[in-house]
Amino acid sequence: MEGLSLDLVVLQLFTGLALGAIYVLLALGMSLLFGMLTVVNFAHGAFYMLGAYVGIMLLGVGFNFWLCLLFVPLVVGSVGLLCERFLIRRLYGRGIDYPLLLTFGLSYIMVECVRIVFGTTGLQFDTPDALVGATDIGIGYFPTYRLFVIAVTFVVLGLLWLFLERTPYGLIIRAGARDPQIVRILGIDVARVWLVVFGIGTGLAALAGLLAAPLQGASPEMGNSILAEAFVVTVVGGMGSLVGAVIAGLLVGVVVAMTSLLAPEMAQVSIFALMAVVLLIRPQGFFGRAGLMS
Amino acid sequence: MLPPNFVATCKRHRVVLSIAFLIVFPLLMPFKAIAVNILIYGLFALGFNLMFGTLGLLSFGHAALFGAGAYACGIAIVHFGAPWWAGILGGTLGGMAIAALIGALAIRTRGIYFAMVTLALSQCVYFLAYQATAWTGGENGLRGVELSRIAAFGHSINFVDPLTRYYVVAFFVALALFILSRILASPFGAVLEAVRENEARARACGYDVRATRFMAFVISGGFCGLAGALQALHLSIVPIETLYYQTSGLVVMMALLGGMGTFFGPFVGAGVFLLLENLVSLWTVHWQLFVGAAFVACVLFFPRGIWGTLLMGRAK
Amino acid sequence: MTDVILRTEAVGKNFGKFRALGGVSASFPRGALTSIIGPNGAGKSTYFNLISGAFAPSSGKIVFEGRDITGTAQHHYAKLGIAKSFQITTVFPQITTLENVRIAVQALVSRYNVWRPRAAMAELVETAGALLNTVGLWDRRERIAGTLAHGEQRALEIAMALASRPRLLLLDEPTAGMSPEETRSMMDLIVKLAGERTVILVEHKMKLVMGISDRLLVLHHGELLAEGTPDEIRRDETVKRVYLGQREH
Amino acid sequence: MSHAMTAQISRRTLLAASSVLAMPAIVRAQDSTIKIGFPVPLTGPYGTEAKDQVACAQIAIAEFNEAGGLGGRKAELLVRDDKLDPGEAATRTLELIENDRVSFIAGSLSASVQLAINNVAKQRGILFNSISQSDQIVALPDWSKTTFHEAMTPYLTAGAVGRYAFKNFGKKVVFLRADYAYGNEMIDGFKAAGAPMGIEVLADLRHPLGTTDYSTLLPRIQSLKPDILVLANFGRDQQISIKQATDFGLKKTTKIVAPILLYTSRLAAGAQAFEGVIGGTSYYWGIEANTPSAKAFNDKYRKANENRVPSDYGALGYAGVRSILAGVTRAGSTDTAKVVAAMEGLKYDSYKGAQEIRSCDHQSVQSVFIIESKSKDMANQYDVFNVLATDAANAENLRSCKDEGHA
Repeated sequence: MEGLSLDLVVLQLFTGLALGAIYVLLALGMSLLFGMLTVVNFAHGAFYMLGAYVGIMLLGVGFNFWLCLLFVPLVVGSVGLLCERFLIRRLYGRGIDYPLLLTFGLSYIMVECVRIVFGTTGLQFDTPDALVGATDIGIGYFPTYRLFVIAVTFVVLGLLWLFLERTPYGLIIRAGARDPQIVRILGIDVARVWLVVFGIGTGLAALAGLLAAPLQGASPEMGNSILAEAFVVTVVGGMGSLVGAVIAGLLVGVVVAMTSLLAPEMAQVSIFALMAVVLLIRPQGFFGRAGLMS
Repeated sequence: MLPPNFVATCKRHRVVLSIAFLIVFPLLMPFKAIAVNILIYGLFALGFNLMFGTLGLLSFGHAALFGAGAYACGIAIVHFGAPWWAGILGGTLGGMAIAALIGALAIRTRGIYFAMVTLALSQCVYFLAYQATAWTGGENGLRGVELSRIAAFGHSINFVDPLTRYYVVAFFVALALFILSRILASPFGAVLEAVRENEARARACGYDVRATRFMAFVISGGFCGLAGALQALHLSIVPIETLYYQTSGLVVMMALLGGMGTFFGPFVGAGVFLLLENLVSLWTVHWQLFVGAAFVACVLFFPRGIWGTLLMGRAK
Repeated sequence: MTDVILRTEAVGKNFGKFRALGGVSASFPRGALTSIIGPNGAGKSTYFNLISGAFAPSSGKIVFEGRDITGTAQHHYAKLGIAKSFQITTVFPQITTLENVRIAVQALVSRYNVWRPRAAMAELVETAGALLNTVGLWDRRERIAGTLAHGEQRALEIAMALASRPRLLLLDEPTAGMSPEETRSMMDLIVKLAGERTVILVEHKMKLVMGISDRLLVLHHGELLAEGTPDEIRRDETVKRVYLGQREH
Repeated sequence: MSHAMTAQISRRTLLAASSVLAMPAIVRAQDSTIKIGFPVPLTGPYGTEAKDQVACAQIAIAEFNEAGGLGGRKAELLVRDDKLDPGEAATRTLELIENDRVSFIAGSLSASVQLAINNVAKQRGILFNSISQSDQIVALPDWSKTTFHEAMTPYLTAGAVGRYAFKNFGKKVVFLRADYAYGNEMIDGFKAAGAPMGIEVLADLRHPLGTTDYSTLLPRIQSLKPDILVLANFGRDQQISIKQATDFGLKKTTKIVAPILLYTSRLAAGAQAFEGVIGGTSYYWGIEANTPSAKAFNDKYRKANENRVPSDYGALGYAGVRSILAGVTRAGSTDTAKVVAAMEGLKYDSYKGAQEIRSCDHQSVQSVFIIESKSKDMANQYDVFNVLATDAANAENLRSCKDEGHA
């Protein structure tokens, strides 16, 4: 192969991790929503896209990128809260089909609204000045911004871990993700927990979108293709499992990176082939509960 | 919603009414090609509904079955010069063959995982077709599925004429409807109900649940394959998008919109979806906004789907 | 030696590290009504699920009419001549009572016929009707099964189990959750059925089965504690200590 | 908005209304109107380009009508949204032919869509003038007597850009192509142009269509140290890959070359991203300085569109419709066979200098402009490219009709 070396393979691993970091953030939210609310969120890609555009909007009114990192998840998470409160809440207990159809419709609406406001062409999103360029990571230069994406993801994972392990809400959410019945039995105000979960899930998707925007710009369709990939990651990790989402996200990122190095034309199919193989060997994914939703 | 005696009358004469409807339908539509599309997508949704509505298994890989039918028919005609009927037969069998392949692997998973395995396998089919440019035309799609005249019953029929094309397609759709109603009324149809209702009991009764599911998936593949073949003949091309996962999503939405588990629901869903898209896109480029809003409204206010809601209204 | 219809040879079951059932060896004579009893957690249900084929055993083997049927898929049991009712009521809830039984009867005749109209198979409806008569549900035939009373659903389940004309009928706590009247008519039904075929019954409430059983098997902590006629069991000191004593003071 | 457009929209609204009432949609315009169907992707990622194509096509219609039409018969444009989907395009084409009874069709933006439209149109003997790039549409078996191709072919574009780039920037080349017909045809064109010049292909890499992350490929390209990186991709793929190549610092050592630089992409992406990138185009408004027909076309566009300037893809919409109407005028008839005969060998200068429709494959022989993205000295907001060279119209630069399978 032309230009292939060990250093390149290691660099590619890092690239895979950066790619995987975005998947992880998306899949975490998706897995939370599925585990807690049994909502298969077809609008997850749209929330991701919204994250990028809200970032552009906030930059436009004078925010800097660092503030965006904080405010974009808050703004989009609030949109998520509204959707849960006024639309999705009415569908709980009606099986997975209805939220699925509703969020599918919702994604159409969100994408079209963004087209109306921001146009169809897609917009550029400049890398923040402090993160432009490449950093020597020992085996070669690697774009600083991508290292930053990996770092942010790990920080978010840490915060999420603290939240889930150290706060009463977290305890309820963890219990609920394992067995939604328990939360109901314990007589907790489930409605509020669900609301919070929806906010966190969509906020994470928005953060992923914001982080991806300097890499690829923003376009109304950016959520469509990544939605399928996020599904793959969630399912491979095991739906409802947060650890699974993290491991599968990074794994899928690395697999895609490696196939695009060795057999680029297979890069797109590799992700689905991986999912098919995993599910045929272990039908519930890495960490999923067997028989879930069956 | 509908007076009960009217419904009862309709039910008694539903074969006659269906045929009458198929005859006048193209005259009610804005143009013939969309009437044909509605029939084809309705048939596709019907095949999908056999898994989802009748058996309770949500497949996200039905694009592969539909696309396999379209490509099998197209390739038979373009590369082998097959006659039109062989194309249709080939498409049906092609749909069944891919269904057998995907089914053999996927049928052991359940629920949401079944949806995801079928999605993954159908995406694999998509990428294979994408790469096999010599046979499928790759990204450009397969062109040249040109059928100008078809010979049947000693007559040569002008397939280019829009109304004639509609009636040819309608004939096959009616045939498929007849076959499906036979299947649903057959002993196997009872087994499908049993498996959906209570898997453990069905097994204890002596039914092989996996084999039943597999067979239903293959039959579903036959209907979807037929729909694909008809689409190839209707459009004279097979777009690669036919195999893409969004086509699977589309058929799920159509079935849900119409009312899953109802016999005519899939057709109603396909019709409403395509008409809505067509009409709204005539006066605004932001048609997706309205289609999306219609979905949300449907879920909130007509959770049984349009046809399902109409049927419920009469049951009250 | 009496004719043995079913025999288990040291069957055991592990769930992960937990040993739910040690090696249980027992024989069930043809034509008899045998009850399996034991306190909660004794392994009754596990044993039932092993002999009814719901789980494959971790060790040992199961012999039916001289044939090793260990590991046979569940859906083959009906054809072998074994039928069962579940501990949790298991019918087809959205279908009529008659159609429930008809589907069960159909399993013997036609599984994959996609063309013949169901309606044309009148003999199946007849058989189903007869079975409903047997369990006393004939006048409920047009009701949707899910709307039947609990006791009626259990009876329906037994009618469905009988549809395969089993030589061996396995019943898992058939009176669970029933009112006293329902329990009484269910016990009457079981006695009636036991007159024509072999019945194995798992029951939690020992008193219920003492009067009707030909033989009893007592399980405790996943082991076979004792077996014998009701009288023998009543006299058995070990059984008294771990089971009767426990329940009746 | 021009008069014809408004008239058409009201007719469409009527059509929509009548269908809502489930009435038979027998709304026939006067038979004397010359109807031209125009399917373009109004929704989706190329909506901006498509809308500009409609605006430009309306200019061609207006010109024709103002000049008296065909003995008083006016032309009318029937715009349809093909949604960038070949299946939808085929359906819409059927609608245009069977329901609206159009005489001609122009339009399409993507390769697969134009082949779909062509397939439906040729089966029904309707003349189709494609305004999207493809090598296959002018070759057998896709081509037919009624198939015309107004746009450049990838072979022509890539050849022109290649000849310029290999001469000026070096011979060590890495190709990165989107793995579909457009990318493959472009690379074939570059290779054909480069072979006689002795280029050295260091790597020929592929990426899937719609890739959003090129970071997996870029380190490898960097390590090869090429003189030229050819990006044979389009639209968003192109935008993202150029952006990420810049992030990886590739521009320091390597010239980035793309077969087509889209005016609309460049406007949307901004100067920074495209800085110093070389590419080709079928049209750039700036050629008006020394091309009178371009000046005339731009002025008409400015007048109708608030002083903006037409985009490259938009201009193709104008040319596509105009060539058909020129054929109609020349034939003095709307009869397909007569118009085909009139268009074969047609010499015209409608907006970019001299062009000719090659008789054997109905390909428009035309010039290619080599442009470079500007980042300074811009005269106004539309001044985004420098025209470095013009690859003059020459049939020699096209694939020969024999290679395309024509007898």
